[in-house]
Amino acid sequence: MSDVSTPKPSKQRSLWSDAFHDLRKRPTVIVSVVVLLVVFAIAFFPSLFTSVDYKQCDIALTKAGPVSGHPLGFDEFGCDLYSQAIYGAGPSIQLALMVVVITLLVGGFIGVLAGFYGRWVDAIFSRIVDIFSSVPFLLGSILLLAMFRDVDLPLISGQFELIIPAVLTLALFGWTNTMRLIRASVMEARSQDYVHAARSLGAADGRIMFRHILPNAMAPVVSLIPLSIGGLISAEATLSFLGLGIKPPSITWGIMISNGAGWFTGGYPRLLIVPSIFLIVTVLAFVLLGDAIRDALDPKLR
Amino acid sequence: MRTKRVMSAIAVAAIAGLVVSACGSGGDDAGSGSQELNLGLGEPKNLVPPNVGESEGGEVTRLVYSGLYTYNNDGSLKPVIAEGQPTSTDNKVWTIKLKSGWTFQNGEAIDANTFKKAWDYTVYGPNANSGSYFFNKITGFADTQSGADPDGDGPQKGAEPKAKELSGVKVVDPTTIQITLDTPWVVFPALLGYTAFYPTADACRAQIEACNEAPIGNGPFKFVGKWEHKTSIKLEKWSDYKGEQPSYQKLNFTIFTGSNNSQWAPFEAGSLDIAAPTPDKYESAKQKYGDRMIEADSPSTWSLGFPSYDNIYKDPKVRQAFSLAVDRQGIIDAIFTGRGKPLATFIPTMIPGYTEGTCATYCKTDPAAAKALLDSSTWPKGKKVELWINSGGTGEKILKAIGDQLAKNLGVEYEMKNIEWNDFLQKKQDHKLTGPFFTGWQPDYADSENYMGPLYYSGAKDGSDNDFGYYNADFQKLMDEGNAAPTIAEAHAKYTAAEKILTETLPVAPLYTGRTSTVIGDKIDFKSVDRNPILGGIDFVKIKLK
Amino acid sequence: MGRYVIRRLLQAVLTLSVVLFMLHYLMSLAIQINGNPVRTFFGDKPVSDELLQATMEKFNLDDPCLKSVGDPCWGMFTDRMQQWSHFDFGTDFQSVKIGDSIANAIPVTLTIFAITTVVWALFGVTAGVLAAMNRGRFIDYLVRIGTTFTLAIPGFLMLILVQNIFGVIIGNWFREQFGRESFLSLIFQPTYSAKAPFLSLVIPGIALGVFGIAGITRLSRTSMLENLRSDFVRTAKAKGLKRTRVTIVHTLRNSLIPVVTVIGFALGDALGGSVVLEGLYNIPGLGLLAFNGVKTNDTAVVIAVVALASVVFMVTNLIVDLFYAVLDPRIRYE
Amino acid sequence: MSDIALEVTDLKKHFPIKQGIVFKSTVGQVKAVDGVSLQLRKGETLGVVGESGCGKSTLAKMLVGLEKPTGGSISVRGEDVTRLGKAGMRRLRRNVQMVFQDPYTSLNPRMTVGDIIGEPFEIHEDAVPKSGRRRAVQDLLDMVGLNPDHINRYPHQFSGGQRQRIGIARALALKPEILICDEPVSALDVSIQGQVINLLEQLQDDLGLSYVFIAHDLSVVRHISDRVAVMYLGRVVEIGNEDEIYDSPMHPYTQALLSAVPVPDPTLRGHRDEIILEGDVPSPANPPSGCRFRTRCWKATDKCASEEPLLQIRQGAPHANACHFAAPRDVVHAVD
Amino acid sequence: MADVKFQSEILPELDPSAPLLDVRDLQVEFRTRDGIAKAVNGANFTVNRGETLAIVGESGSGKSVTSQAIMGILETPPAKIAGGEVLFHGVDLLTLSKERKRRVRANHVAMVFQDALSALNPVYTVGFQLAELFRKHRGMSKAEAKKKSLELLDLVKIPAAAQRINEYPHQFSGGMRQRVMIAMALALDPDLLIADEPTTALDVTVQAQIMRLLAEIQAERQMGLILITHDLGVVADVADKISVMYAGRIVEQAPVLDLFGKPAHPYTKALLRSIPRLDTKGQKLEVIEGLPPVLTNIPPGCAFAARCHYAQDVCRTDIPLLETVAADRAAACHFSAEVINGE
Repeated sequence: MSDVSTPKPSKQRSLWSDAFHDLRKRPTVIVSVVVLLVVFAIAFFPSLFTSVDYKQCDIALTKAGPVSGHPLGFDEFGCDLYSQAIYGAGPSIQLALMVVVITLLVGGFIGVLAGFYGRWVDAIFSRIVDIFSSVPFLLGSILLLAMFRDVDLPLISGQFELIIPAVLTLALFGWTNTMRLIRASVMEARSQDYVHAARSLGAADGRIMFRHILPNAMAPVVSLIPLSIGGLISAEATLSFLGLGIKPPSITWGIMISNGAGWFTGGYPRLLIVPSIFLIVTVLAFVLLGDAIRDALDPKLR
Repeated sequence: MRTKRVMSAIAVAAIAGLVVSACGSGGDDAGSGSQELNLGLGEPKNLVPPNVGESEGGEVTRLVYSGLYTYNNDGSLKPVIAEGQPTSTDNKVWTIKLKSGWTFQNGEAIDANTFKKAWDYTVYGPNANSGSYFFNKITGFADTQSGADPDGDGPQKGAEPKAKELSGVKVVDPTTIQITLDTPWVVFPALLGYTAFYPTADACRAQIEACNEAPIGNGPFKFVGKWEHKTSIKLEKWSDYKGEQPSYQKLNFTIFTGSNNSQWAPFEAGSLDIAAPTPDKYESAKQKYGDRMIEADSPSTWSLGFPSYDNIYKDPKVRQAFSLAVDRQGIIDAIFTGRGKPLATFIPTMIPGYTEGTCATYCKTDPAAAKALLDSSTWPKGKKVELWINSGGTGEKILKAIGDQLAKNLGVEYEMKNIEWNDFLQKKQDHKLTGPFFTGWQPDYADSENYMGPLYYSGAKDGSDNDFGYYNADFQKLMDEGNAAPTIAEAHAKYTAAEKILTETLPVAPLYTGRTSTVIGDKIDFKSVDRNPILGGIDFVKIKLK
Repeated sequence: MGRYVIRRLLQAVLTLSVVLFMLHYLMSLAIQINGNPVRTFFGDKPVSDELLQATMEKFNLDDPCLKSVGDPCWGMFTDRMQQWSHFDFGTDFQSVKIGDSIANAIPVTLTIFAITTVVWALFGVTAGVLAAMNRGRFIDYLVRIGTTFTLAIPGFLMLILVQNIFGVIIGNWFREQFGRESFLSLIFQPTYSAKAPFLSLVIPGIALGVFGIAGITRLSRTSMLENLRSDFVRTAKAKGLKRTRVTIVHTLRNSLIPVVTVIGFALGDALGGSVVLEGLYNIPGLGLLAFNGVKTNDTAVVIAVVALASVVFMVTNLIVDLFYAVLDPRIRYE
Repeated sequence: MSDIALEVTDLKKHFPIKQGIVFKSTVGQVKAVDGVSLQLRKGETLGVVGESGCGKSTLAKMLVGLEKPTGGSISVRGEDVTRLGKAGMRRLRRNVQMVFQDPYTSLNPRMTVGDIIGEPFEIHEDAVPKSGRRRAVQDLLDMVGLNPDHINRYPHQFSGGQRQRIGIARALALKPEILICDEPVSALDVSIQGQVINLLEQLQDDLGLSYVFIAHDLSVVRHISDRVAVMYLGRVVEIGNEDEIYDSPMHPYTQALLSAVPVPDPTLRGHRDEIILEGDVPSPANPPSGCRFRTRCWKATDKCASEEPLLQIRQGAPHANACHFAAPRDVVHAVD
Repeated sequence: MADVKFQSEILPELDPSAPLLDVRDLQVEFRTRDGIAKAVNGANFTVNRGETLAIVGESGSGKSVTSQAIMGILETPPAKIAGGEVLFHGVDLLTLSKERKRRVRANHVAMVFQDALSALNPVYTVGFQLAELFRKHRGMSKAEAKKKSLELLDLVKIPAAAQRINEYPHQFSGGMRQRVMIAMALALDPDLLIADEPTTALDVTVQAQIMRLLAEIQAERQMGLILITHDLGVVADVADKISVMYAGRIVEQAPVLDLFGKPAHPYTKALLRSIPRLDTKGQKLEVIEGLPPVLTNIPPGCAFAARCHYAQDVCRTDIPLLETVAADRAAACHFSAEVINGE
């Protein structure tokens, strides 16, 4: 609006580096990044944080309070609550990251195609999106997982076998959001002059889509990544809570909450509170980071 | 031909339900002083006696219908419509005398013919009644069943049943029924208290579906309105009832279908009069309501089943080692806050035929012995144990606890295989479970035979017709002898000998019997509460409101 | 506009048919892979083949296609659609008419949604507007912190906490203090109570509302901020209009346009959330119906409820779009 | 005809208006460009002026192949490029390049200046060998008056005028003969406009380029053009040499247009022939019959409604116009 | 200067003999991410009744901010009026209470914005937005207000006004929308009209229509008109006097003929030479090299020094003040005498 609000060109920094500079200064960002670094470290190198094997449970110690070496005491099965909480981070985080990557790739690719070509390509994909979005996400996930999570998938084994069904389900219902977002920003970017310029130079569709449109259409999605990781961690916990996620003896925060929920008013609030705090703090950190990135990338929303 | 019987527990509800609430939940109405008893209930599957197969339906059916007999607290038969105990000279032909003057709530009279018609209806193959197998030892049962379907599920149908009536049931006169069995069986009367033998009115069978929604009973209570599915069932006192009348007017069941057992919270909120605390609420409940809590062992048993058909688990040493590795009391303490009893037998205490300590050798915790046994067995080192369970419910927790202990005491890794109930049943039946599985048994009738014959007896020598792939010739022989014994006492002696064989060979590792703790709301006269250990529930008819 | 509605409805019918078929296919596949759910009726009991067969026939699950994995079971699908065209939705495994179950469940779920929508509209929008009006001040920070926390606490965890804290701890205290029939005791219930169907839904409804409120609040705020900066608000100020009029007439109405659309979508999410909510609170609504249907593989119920959910979702969105046109005269649907 | 760089004959672009519930059918046409014929000689600048909606931008897009014409032909060096497939388009693109209006949106903000200017080389790999590309880009930067060391900077690090220079450098990368400049200076501040105009003129001199210069600012067009075409509702209504058009416009629309342009000279106030047109430009979806300008023309008669005036050289005029009643009228200079 | 409103219930203290608008040393700052931007850095000018003042400048020169500061519609924050007075007939508008400031708007001072499409509320009919003024300021009934609105639309020559009054802004063409804007500004018969780039978004033929309309109405009502534009051609056509702004300062102020004839500031001079003219054939354009300074970091001394041919060392250290250089005209240049006298 006002003349001055357009900063003078020569001093302007790039969108990303500007955002980065902006982010560096915020205390919430610093705190959440530190939290997330710790959480990621926990998720990928849990053994750094506890020497106790989370699978080593002694039923005789059920719900026992903290003792030396077991700072948070024991859960219902006599497993060390602290090491359970530490090892519970991995599957949730890995799942969230995998789902985000898949939805970004699939949703992004389809979104670019639909937004770029418009017409029937768009019509078809938009109908497909309609189909997915008209089945409530949680209901759909429950439906799929309840029916198929026990089905042995070929070619996948080990740790991933546990999370793959949930990953696929969440991705199946998650890509539509990314697709819609990307599609909208591609449609916006498509009519920009720099796209016309590339086209008038004779650039092929692929080049225009992936070199010109996609990088510019990513901004709104990028700020959503932390938010959706947070959301996926919640979603995974919800599924675990409903008994549809990862199976014991593997552990996730959702399973811990599910097991602990009943004890909250039953004399052992610790069993619910501990995993809840881990979960909430992690999601909170993602949410705060996502908010900050969005603010930094789109200052007018501040 | 499979000889296995009942397990009335159905899916999720059963595993959670038995342990947690068994049959009884109630509470008192909000102090309005009204003559109402408010109870919670899971959604029943069916309310027509021939087709009632699970505890929820049984609970309602027992209130709305009355049969020939019910059970005393010691498991013996208590005549209701019948006059005295069934009599037989050869344990093959049984005679039952009836009281006269009983009617259905629609006025239809009840006599020997009523029972015959009801039973004929029950067993007739095309009617697909789940209670029909109770009759399978009665002469002529096979003729009432449809022939095999020539093309499986294809369009062709199996042959029509040869007979519409059960030839083994005879109406001698309006107050006398005579039942003939294929072979002598001294335990047979124990079946007669079961809901499958309850009578149904002609009007009910004529419109069986309507009767399911609004039963025409003959019991102490009658339906008010219809069965409001998944919402409520409302009963009121039937004042023309010939038996023991309730002292209050109305009994309301609120039906709970939630994903967790949510009856405790409403009990605390005062909308239910009787409820069982969920395990996690048990300790606080005990503190708060200790003097109004009824704790009792339930007749259902829970075990870790072994796939004896599997090469790895064929070796009894493996099974023995696993059994010795499990700390039964620990599990009970942790998961049921102590409400349960470790099983050191195959038969629970309150069941006729129980003998103490039959499984003292292997039904205990002895990690050192377990490890030694496993090491000396054919167990392949490094093998991961797959533990199978149907998903949902408390069973998953128990199995995890078992897994934890196998890991701790035997040093084996384990993996949970939680699968859908239908898949689990199918795989179990098809011998496709590749590791130990959680299995429970709720008796159909109060006799030790019921805990063994239906489960481990095998017609085929490889055990392929029971879930465990278990076959033991000595066991088979002893069971046969027990069935043919002339007196109950002799039969039980044989059964106990058979049980001893099971405790050595362990087709399953007995784990525990459930223990219910039921809290009685303060609007109920606590002294009037009578809990029947055989039926596993509180006699609601006897309850008196303050 | 009429043309647009017709086109949208046609699209909706197409989408719905695909959704229905996908559901049907998934459910069939589940049976093909996991085994016939009818088997579970008998638990561990031995079932004679004829009994099983008779039961499967009773529930229309006897089609041989259910034995070959991957078979789309076209016949079953067309049969079901034919039934549906006569408004016959079949029966569930309890032989209850699904139409009746749904009819019973709808008012309950609608009550929850009504409470939820009121929460969104009343608290979400108001908070967003207030935050925007007081940008950078205390109330703005309060609202932003509040929304951040509601975003960070997973819905199911919030429901558990609400149930335990409000329903049990606080509720018990009220019951001790004021008696069980008191108004507060009825509101602070840990589960649905058929005796106080509306009152006992208030807290769950609010809890479900808290679920999605962050989005609504934040959107109201940004949309309000955007419009406050817009040229036409500047014009309105230049016209010497009072601040309240500038805010309400010239900013709020424009700002509500995107919020309305989001409420449409959010209701779709809430339907998912109601699955957890209704399970926890034992509320006999659509979510519980669907959840139990899924758990027991009750194909007919699942397809009917999810189809209903899709229809509601699509119709809601159509109405929202039309309402959008009413709110924003620039939108003209061809 | 060898001095013709670009020839456009009866070029048309009609955008269909579609309607329908399931299957859409065309119910009308927006005739954005409706029969335009132009010639661009080598080394000259052809100005195209008109108000918004007259079709000048669509024309520009067709000239560089961004829109496919509905009818007519575009020939470059005597070759009709609209009939050619991909190869033809590639050739067209080597020869005809575009400078865009908005220097803020026409440069990809995520690419460095080097990448932007070098992109043509990546697309047309035979233009410059890989090893020479960086050098070539730096030469281009130098040519448009930017510091060649800024090759790794991003567009936002430059001012509007500098960005427009980047856009010009990109357009020149493939050494085209023809530049289509679509409002190249209208987004710039007045003090910057001159810099860019001077650059374009200098490049024309140095490289022998031909320009199609599209603008709504008639003063700028006069300044830079050798010949000028005036467009109204998808048609050219008058075309001629710069001084012919400005000093003795024949078509009433041209006259009105010129008279409306304010001249930065207060001494002329009240001394110019002012024509104020009534009403708005009609919709191109439903243009008036006959002469399209007749609805706003003070000279219009029935003939104008029934008979479409062709663009031709008429009596009393040295250049082509499309008016039945063409007559010269000097609206630019002071008339006392 | 006929028809002066000597009484105003809103501003009873106004002094009819004082100039219509007298802006003194107006300073406006903006809080930005890069620091404080001095958008207006001491603006001084007066406008009398019936007079047209043009404020000319490039983007970022502070001309729009000045107009919004006068109207009192700056977003504060981020903007802040750091100093100065805006005297309307001697009453400082900046010190009035919020409520009185509000009532001054539209009643005494009105504004026409550049982009009518975004300046009109898209969700209300044109009639509603017009009538609102009468209903809220004059307390008229709906019917009365509608009647007055129709009259206004007729006044700004909107054909078929009776039908179009119920249409929405997006259904109008650009020119018609701008007429609606003007009608809205004129509704309450203000004494001063500020037109901020009123024709920039329009085609030339439409621009001519609008400028003529504005001129007619101004002449008829004897309003003061502040015309904000970057287009020197438009200025030459309608302005009585001109203020040239550069980097937040007024660098030159002069009657229109003087300014075009003999500019007193190098910037004005360069600007005039850098624009192509319709009536002359092209020779090479003179250009102003370099860029305007960044407002958050204005160099010491004269802001134009870096681009100025006349610049000496003094220009880089001392800020030239706006000083009278001849009758009725002022310039802010250390060398204005040299500039005004040619090369």
